[in-house]
Amino acid sequence: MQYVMATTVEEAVALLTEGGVDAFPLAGGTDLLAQMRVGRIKPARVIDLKKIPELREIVEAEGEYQIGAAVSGAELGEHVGLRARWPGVVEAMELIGSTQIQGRASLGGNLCNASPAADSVPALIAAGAVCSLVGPEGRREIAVEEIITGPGRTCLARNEIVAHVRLPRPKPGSGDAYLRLIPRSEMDIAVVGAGVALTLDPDGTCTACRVALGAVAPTPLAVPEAAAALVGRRLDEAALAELEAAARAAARPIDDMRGTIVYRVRVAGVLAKRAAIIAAQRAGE
Amino acid sequence: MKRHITATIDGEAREFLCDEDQTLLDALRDVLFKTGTKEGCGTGDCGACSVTVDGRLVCACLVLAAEVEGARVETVEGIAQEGELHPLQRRFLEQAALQCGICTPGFLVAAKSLLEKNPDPSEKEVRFWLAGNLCRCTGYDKIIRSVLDAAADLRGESG
Amino acid sequence: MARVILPQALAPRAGGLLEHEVEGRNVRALLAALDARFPGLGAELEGRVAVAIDGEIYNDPLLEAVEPDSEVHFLPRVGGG
Amino acid sequence: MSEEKKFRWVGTRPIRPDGIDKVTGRANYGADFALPDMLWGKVLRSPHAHARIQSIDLKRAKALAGVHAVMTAEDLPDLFAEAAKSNGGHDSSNDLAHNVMARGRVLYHGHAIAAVAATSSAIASQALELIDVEYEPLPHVLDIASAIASDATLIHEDRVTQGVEGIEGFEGAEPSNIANRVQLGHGDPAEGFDLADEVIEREFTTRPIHQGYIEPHACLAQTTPDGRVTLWSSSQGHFMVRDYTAKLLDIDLSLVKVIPAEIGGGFGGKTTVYLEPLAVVLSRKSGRSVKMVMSREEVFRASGPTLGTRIKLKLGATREGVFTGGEATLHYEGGAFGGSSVMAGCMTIFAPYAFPHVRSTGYDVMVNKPKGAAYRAPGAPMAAFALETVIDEMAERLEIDPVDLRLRNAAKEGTLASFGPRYRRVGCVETLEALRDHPHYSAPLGPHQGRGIAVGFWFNAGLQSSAGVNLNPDGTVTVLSGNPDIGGSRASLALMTAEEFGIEYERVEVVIADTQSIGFTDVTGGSRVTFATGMAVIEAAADVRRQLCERAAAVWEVDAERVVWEDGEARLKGESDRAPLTLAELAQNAGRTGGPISGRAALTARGVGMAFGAHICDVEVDPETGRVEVIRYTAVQDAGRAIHPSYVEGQMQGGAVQGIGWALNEEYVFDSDGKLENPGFLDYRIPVASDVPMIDTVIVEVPNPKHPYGVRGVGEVPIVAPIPAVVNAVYAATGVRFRDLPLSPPKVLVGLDGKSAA
Repeated sequence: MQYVMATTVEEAVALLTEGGVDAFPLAGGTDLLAQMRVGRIKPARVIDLKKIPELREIVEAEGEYQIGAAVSGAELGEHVGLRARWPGVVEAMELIGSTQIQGRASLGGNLCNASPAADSVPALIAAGAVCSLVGPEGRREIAVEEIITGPGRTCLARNEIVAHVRLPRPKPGSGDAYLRLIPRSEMDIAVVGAGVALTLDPDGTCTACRVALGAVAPTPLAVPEAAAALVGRRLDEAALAELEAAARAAARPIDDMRGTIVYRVRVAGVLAKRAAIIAAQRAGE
Repeated sequence: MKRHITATIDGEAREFLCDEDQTLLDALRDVLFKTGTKEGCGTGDCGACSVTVDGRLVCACLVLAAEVEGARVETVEGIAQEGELHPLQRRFLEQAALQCGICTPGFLVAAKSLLEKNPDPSEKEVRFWLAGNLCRCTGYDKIIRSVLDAAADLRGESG
Repeated sequence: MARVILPQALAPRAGGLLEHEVEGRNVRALLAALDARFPGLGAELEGRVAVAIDGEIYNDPLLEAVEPDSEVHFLPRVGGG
Repeated sequence: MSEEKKFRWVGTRPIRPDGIDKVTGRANYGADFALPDMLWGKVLRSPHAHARIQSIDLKRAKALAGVHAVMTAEDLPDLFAEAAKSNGGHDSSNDLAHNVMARGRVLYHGHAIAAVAATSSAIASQALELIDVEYEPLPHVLDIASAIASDATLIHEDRVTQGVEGIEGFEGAEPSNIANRVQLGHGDPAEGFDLADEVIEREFTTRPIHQGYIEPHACLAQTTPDGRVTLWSSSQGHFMVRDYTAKLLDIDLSLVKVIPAEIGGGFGGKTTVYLEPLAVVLSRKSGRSVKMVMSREEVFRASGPTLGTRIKLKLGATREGVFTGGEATLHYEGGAFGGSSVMAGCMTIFAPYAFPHVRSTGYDVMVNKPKGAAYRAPGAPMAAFALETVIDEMAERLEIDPVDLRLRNAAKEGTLASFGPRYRRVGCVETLEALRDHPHYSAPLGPHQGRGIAVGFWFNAGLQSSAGVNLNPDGTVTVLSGNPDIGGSRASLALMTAEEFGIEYERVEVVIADTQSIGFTDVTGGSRVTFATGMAVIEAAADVRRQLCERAAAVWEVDAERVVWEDGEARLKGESDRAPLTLAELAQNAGRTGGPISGRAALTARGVGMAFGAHICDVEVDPETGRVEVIRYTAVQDAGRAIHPSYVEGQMQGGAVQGIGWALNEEYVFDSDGKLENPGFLDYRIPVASDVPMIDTVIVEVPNPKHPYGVRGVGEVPIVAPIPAVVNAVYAATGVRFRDLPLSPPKVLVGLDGKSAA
């Protein structure tokens, strides 16, 4: 195997193009190296993206955040501004793995690993994040919910990389939250995840809402029906019950060793409701 | 083809040759014979191979040796300075926070990294920071107490 | 005579009875006496079991002393983890 | 032993002798050894749960540059041929041989089938992929029900159930997947149930789980052309490694030297060999030394585990809460070769209580899963899960406090134990009383919270131990032990030595000696090291003390009987003006008074002290997700005498958390092809630091009258009570009784739904 470092996105794309199907980008490496270790992936070349400045920066402009794809969870968590503005996104990223994993795991990696259970993705979908992709043809922008197309599959071309993820400037009165269910308190893959971002007007009426679920479908899911249950209403019991029901209705999980269909459907509703309550509290702060 | 790496490891300038797909953990253990850093899983799930790279706590099994070119790597072997045990090491011994001891290097590195960031952590903060370090012997009780006590030592608050 | 109590699984090999009065100064002698009474039983016991003599468990018994009024239980051998 | 004995060192908490090495990274564990000519060995493992091996073609692997040796079962002596005549090829060493390398058939997914040695670990891995194996897949059996069905596929076609001779229903037994049947008890349970006012009968199931030690199996083998073998190995007993390796390879024991590495956890799982015989064969074939280290995946697939169980239990009691009868039928999976811990399950299931009528019947069931290995109090936690949750139910039905109900029936001196003999002095009552009096037992609880208690029992293996005590010229003492130190036993042995001599603890060094430097010593297991090897050390120290008194007598030119050893010095009885001779003085002059002074002891330890623990667990259950969180935990245990209380507490805390993991989340998940789906720490969920609270401990000391210091075994008891304590707590929090482990969130939510539906 060959290890190469790229210093610009263009160089990374060229190295990927040249390397063909056995070339893999390396950001945090927490998925790639683990999979190499158990023999699931045997790269001929890995291209280290961490020396590319754009991929390592968090840039704020007029309330909008641009997060480099190779920024680690720990770096994200240490960013005071981002934490204040998008606590749900930050907490989702921080839930991935241990402190040690946080030292390496990247937002772009979590996204491109394309697990249905990726913790950061429902939070990013709820936040309305947009990804900037770079390939041989240049750049394109794409909504985060379009990236993952199936378990382990993305819409990226083989030689395309995510350069950064952009979070819009939240409207006043906004808040977001992400919750997941795992059997232990740490270190597990989400059995179900739910991200909610919403905006409340001063009297507590929800004026905008996005809801996304993880681990209940082949890809993380945006659930507009669940969001619709809250928009135009105060978050009373009836509205939350409708949100919960809509989240359940949207869930179409599988049975596996981490959870059952019945369980995931139930808990998708519970977590969506609980995340909405937390997001609403944050919106009011 | 081997790759030539220069790095500062436990405060010492080191040069070594590694395979390009070799992990930092394998290079430390098999090339540099620094076997204080342990392997429990090889996939980042147990924390036995915890080290810091440029001050950031990581699992050495999930870092390529090639990535540490020019970096500062700290392992358990560099915690005691000039024969003087770190308060964490002392507290681990006094409190019997190790039984078999295989997880101890990882716990010490991870706990040291916590206390550098947060000198006065709560029990809950210690538990969550160390959640990636598995211990099968102690039930964690004495480890957590040792970390809290060492934190107090470092703050100069112990009697 | 010592009172010897066999494991339930071996009762069929000993006339269907669990308890036996057996003469012998030590475990080896008890085994020999049992074997004489029920051919093969002594060997079977020696190969598989521990004994408790008056409540004291011995995992590798052979020459342990047995008193005339002792209660001797043959039981499975347990090691541990 | 006398209760009044005052100790200077026993019961104190000094730093362990090997501590500094273990906090600085200097201690060498199994994988930390290397030799200049070393090759890396790796094992090819079966992708099938059950298959006939039609052919193994090693040509391509051998041809790979860097590969120096390749092996299969053909390279091991065929131990089967002889035993096959008597017992279908089954005795424990044949099973072990077949387990370390499959012969003819593979019996579980992960079963070793070939091994290679190459100049790097990467080349060895590559070589494994070049080994061509043709398999003929065979039907497999994966659970107790299908294994014991009348039309079950036989894992061993020639194997007849042991222990059924003359038993009704087993006449002329045909071969089956039941390797063994055992039965224990006294009285007639039917009669006992007739005497009862309440009878409860329930069935329980548990899944395969793993010991989960953090250090994977590892060894390094060096061989010489004249047949000598040196092994560096991490295990619970280097004599065990020597004996099994020699047996499997047909080598004289004297030619095998095993050097004990520090061991990174075992819990029973390192009381057997997997890699060592293979490393020796590869070393012989290559003429180089060979290092082998299991991956974590291999550890889960091919080592350990302890397997699944099904227990049916019936308990009868009077209105006043006196147990009248108990009956249990236990089926334990033993993996592909049998050998489960069902016997110990039968022996322990009713052990904490007095029963006039009691019987337990056990079946050791073979399934196409890895060969089971011991796991801390083997067989007992599952049994306690059954009994202690039924007792909880009985207490509720009888409206008696669960501690009171247990106290009314608790085993005491003279109680006829369900496993046979009458108890000598035991601390079951004292342990339960300490639990009842602990503030935790009566502390208030919040919403969705519940509290459970349970009792656990385990034996204490005696077995064989050797010890050496060498007096150094400067008055320091070197103790030699043959037991790997898995959790602080160097400290407990040093404490007892310091106590015996009346010298400073720091003057004692404990060395774990290799198989050629100390007499035979059984494994570090069965809670035996501080107890049994401690006895040997005490005896060896007494030997040295006797010699010291003789030397002093010689110096003073008096009869040896007139010299006594007190407070670290020889004193002449009745003559206070004669200056005593200190250990250091006698040691310094040893050469001139008769030569070096050293003592030895080798013994089969007698007087094992059985022990009881009682645990209190508080949980909080999320009613919407079924997630259970342990919020408070207290473990009480009779240690007989705690030599180093911190390490006794450590055993209690560690055992409690292992039991919590077993109760809540740990399980092997097999797919329908018998492939383990979760062979890693990601999805085999052992408790992490943030899962558990502090584990409060109370050490009760009811001294073992048969041990010089009163020691009882402490290592295993702590894992017995947690499962029922957790499950009873979940009942208290939710009103649902769970009888199938683990209590993972989906299962708990289903249980909660069942309650609301009913």
